[in-house]
Amino acid sequence: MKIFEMNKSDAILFLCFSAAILAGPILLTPIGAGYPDLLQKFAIFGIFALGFNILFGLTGYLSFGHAAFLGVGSYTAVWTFKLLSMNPIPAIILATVVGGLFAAAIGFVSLRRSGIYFSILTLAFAQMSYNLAYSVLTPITNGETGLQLAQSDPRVLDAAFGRDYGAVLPSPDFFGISMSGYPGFYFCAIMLIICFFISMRIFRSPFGLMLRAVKSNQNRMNYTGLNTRPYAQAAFVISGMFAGLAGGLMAVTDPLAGAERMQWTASGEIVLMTILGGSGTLLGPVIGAGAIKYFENIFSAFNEGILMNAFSFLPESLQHLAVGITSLFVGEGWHLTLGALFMLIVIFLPGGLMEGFNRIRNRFLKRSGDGSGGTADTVPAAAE
Amino acid sequence: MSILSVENVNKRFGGLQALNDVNLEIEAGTVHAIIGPNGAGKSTLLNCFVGRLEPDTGTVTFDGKSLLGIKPHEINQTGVSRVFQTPEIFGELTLLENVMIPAFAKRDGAFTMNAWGSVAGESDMYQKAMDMLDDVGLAEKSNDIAEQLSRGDKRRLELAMCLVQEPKLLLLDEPTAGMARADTNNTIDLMKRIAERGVTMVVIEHDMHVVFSLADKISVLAQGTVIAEDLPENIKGNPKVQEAYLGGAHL
Amino acid sequence: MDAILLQILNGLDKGGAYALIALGLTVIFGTLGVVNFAHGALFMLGAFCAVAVKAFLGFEKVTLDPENLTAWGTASEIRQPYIESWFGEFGTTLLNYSVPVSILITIPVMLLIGIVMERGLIRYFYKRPHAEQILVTFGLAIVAQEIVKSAFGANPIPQPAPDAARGMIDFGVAIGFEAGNVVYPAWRLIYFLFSTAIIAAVFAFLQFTTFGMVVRAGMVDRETVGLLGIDIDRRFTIVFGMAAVVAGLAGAMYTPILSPDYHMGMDFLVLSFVVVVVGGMGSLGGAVAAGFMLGILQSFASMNEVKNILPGIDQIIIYLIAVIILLVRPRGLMGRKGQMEH
Amino acid sequence: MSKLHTSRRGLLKGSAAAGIALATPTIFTSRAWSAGYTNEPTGGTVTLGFNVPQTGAYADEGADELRAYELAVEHINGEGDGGMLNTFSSKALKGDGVNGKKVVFVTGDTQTKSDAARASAKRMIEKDGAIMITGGSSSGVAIAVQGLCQDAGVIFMAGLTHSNDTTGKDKRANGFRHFFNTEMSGAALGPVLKNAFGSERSAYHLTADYTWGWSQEGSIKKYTEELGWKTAAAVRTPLGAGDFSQYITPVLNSGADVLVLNHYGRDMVNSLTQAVQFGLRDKQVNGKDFAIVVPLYSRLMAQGAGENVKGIFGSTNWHWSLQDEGSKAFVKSFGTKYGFPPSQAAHTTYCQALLYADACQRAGTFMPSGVGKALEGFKFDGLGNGPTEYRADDHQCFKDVLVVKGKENPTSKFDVLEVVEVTPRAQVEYPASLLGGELGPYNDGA
Repeated sequence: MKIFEMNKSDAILFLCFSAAILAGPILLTPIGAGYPDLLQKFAIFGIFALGFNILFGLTGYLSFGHAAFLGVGSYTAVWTFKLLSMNPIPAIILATVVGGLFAAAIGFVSLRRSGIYFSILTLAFAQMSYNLAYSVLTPITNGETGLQLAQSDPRVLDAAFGRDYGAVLPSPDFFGISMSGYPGFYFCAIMLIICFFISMRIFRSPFGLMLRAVKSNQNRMNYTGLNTRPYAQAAFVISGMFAGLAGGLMAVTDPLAGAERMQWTASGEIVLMTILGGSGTLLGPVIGAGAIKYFENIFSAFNEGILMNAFSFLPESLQHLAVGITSLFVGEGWHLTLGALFMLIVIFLPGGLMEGFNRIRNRFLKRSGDGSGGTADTVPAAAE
Repeated sequence: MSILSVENVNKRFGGLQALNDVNLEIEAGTVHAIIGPNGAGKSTLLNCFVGRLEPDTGTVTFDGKSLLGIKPHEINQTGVSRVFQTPEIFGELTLLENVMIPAFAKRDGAFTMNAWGSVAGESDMYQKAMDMLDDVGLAEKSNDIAEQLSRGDKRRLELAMCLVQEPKLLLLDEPTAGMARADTNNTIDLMKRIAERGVTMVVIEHDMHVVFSLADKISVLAQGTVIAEDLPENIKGNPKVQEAYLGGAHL
Repeated sequence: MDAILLQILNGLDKGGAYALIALGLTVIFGTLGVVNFAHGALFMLGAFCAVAVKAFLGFEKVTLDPENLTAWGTASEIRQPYIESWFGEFGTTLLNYSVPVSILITIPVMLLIGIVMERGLIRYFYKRPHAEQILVTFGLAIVAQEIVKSAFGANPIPQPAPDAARGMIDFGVAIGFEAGNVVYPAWRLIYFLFSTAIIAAVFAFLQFTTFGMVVRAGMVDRETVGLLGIDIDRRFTIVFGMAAVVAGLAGAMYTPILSPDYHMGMDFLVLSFVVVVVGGMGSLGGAVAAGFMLGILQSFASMNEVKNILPGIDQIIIYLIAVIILLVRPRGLMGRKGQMEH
Repeated sequence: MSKLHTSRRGLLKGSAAAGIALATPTIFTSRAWSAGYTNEPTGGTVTLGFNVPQTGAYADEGADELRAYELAVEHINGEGDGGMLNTFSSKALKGDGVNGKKVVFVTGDTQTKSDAARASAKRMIEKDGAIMITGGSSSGVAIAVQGLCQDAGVIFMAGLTHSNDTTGKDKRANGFRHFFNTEMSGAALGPVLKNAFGSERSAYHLTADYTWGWSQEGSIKKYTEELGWKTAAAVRTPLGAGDFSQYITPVLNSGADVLVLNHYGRDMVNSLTQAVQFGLRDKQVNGKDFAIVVPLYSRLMAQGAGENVKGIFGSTNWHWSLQDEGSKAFVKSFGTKYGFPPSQAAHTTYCQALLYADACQRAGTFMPSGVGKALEGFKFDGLGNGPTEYRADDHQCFKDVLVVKGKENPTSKFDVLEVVEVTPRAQVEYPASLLGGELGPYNDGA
């Protein structure tokens, strides 16, 4: 039966995924993304999206406030660095735990409602967190400037083990390995691989099946003797923990936590990442996260000089025309590309990028199979 | 011995007395049909059994425990399963998954955080679900998406989802509505087989062919009141029943 | 007392804008079942209709004055709006009244934008999951925003009210306050009256016309109305266009209060969603009531007396109220069961 | 249109190296591991990172900064008319690049968000090999990026950032600021306000509820209260409130006769527009004319507020109408290239680029500690603000501060402010210890 074969294919998927992530610095260099900071962001937002997908992809509950958990994770991690130790392990553990607790509280209230009412409740909580963190809670969050490390922080655990950082501002290190640059990426990458494994287990587990049942038909679940609330609540907390971990890792690779991380636009971004990649699929959210971060960091960096260079093979008049048109979409116009991309994806590939990959694969398989294929449905799925 | 007893149940919706002092005893191991004209309160009564509605007054006792004031999933866990008028299934999931979910619910209770196990590794649950699908004739479609089934198949799937839980009491709300005759007969056969296993059933049905092929006992509901309760052979001659239906039914 | 009265006026003003945006949003929810994240962008486009009208009316004839040099050595420019050189006094007046005049342009332009948007994009998303509707309309909002940015820049653009409406009206005298105690800017009073007029017009339209009746029936049960052989789709297209007009008018008339910039739609988007949900999904009355209520509560929460007790309350009041209302009333103030719950 | 009116030819030359860098496998080029300091330039070019807001509320300001940077690069590389290089008191730069290397640049979008700004700066450092990061249009971003540059071991030349913290509480050895701060605004505005409005005044503050706003409010309070003013109330307003009417109406009957708007950007445009709408500019209280003060003015934002700025006092770092040789040279060269005068943001970023290049040239190296030493205590003139000093203690420039007023009869849409007074440097100077913070040691990185 198909259902039993999955173990083998899952193992292959997992190994391929891990290999691709670990080889990221080499694989992504040709497209200009092979530098530590962006690689770290890929991994971190990959974790965030994986967690969000457990809630949204499986149970269908659309949270518009997940950035709050990311932000809380970041603040927790920076405070851990300040008070306990510069080692990232306590920081990410506490970030995960606090992210989960925060999610438990917000989820407990928000999950009393469903549909758009649930979305607005999560949005409201996240916006309250953001607004307060930005202003009134400045003693805890350092407001607009963001929570930073200081040379004079107590770092109780480090002090207990006799670690002294001298006059320089310390930065997080994993038993002597600095957490910036490539080591920081590999630390995040390993976390991502662990999270991917966890996410895969959840997808294949009876618990995961129940979550998909929540999305499909809550009524039937109730009359089948299943209590939907704790399932949704558990999914909410798990995704909050993933978000907390992602926030913690952001602080590990770059020890600063700002309030804007919690703004609704940041929550919206994770929704977009998940849908763009393909919600409810294992791999999609990670791909979606990568795509958006790539646009944000690479497309925004193109200026006219670079474009002139890129089109230098054209005759001069055409070169100017090409640069004129392209420059609308890159550099200061990168948002335009992003907006257009959202529209194109959702119009032509309702299942996200994963659906695109699957179509290409199916087409390829069909072609090589009987040569008669290629009838994959590529027109926009009109609703009527 | 009665497994479900309904005493003095009343339910009003605004100005409408939907249920008027209903009393009912369902004997264990029997098939009990509830018939009556449209709007008689049949579905309302059923809803009172599963926690979807709360009666204004009266008691509903199942297996010695009250069913009032507890949530639908708790009622199900005591052994009551329900088939709906329009099939309630997990449309996006496969047939196999649709049947495995109730199987898990029966084994693991209302909530279990089994996030590390593997559905694929649960071979006895799988076997149970496949057997059940086989029972209702859907085994070869086990990997299809439920939404794509025909209406009759959806109904059979829902029945399988209820039966895999081995309920003590099975409530069926018009199980053959909208089915072709052949399908209806298949369903009657299936229900007969279920009845032979000793499952108590309460059936709401319009199709008298179904009612008379299955029921051990029939209650007739009209305007929220039980106007007759008798063996099938006696019901046909009951003048109250004839009046209630006013020749509107194929008695 | 006068302070409270003033805050109520502030709240009504703000509430008017909230209600107008939320009205269109909730009609689109109710009729089409579409979560329109581009609705804030429609508000912004309306505001830029007013900007464009002013720019168009103020199109200047540029003559170079070689006597006067700019700081970088080129001849300085003498600019005079064509409209003034053509029509003299009347031109000046027209330019002065550019914001109210822009209503005449905003209505057809926004109607067209709405209809094109619905026919070209939204209708393919009627039955698609809400998440996909959000993605596509959000994408559209970003595109609209970027187009406006490339045409008008990112800076806010000043958009003064007509001279006649720039003063203050001593509002309090009429209701027994001392002179000078309750004075309020004329334009803001106009805006409030304008928004109530539009709201009344929308309600009257839906209540008293056959068209409106069909639309209301469609909001309750779209399929049945469709089965009656009524071409509900065409009507919904027009409804979408009308929602766009209402949002656009709200934006155009708001420009003297809030200097428009390309990003203003996003700021109103979240807020208007909160308003719609607090009012109850698909409920017109709810949207209006929630708009005014949140506007007034926001004004009260900003008073020093309140802020001294609860610091930062003005930053979160809207969201706090939303949470409380949704917990007490599961479907908002006037929501119906089943709307947008799954 | 707000597009860059750049000569594309010039740009092509300017950032050719950046284009190549984009295509090279960065694992080999991103860091010169053997070098003595982060991103030590080894070829014939040196890369600077211009990190400005390209999206969001400050996108126009960011675009103006970018124009100024491009102009500065041209001038450093010996193209164009040389601009303020001709008036700059230091003659180290010869128009042949810096330390014999041609200057190229990379750009990025801060989005006026700390995270995005740091990500963008990291890209420039890790991928493009930028040796210096500069730009920005808000203090939160400046402080965040300054911290990053300290950790990475590159120099940060702050753009438009007005909070005391940038060179106060959060100062870093690798960070330098040319722009002034709230302390100087307060010190400069105080006497002017006294002259204009007398010493018997009661001020009502509306303050943006984040660090810069508080810092601004504190400074104005301090200097006005020294002059005998009273503070009637100081109310915090949420960032991006849009409609400020609910904060403005309490002012009407509060008895205060001055309104201080500690807002910047869109908040300032909206709160000022609305305050005027509520008749505050024409109001009479206690027999005195009501006054509105906007402590930090920006010409771009003043344009957004339109006629409402008329007669409103504020301070600014620089204004294009200044008549000294440096300012004239800069306005001429900027105006010739782009067709309109530069903003204060453009001026400060242009100066920063020039000052950095000059310091490298004088130090003979790009090593942060070397460059920093060359900037510390550096005294210069000819950059539009009169004699200026980069103070060694906190890496803050000390120079004259402009007190400006909204012009009553503007001659063009750029001509919205007039200079009321040039407050001499001595009057705005304060001891470095006043604002706290620790510079710490320079970090040269790898």
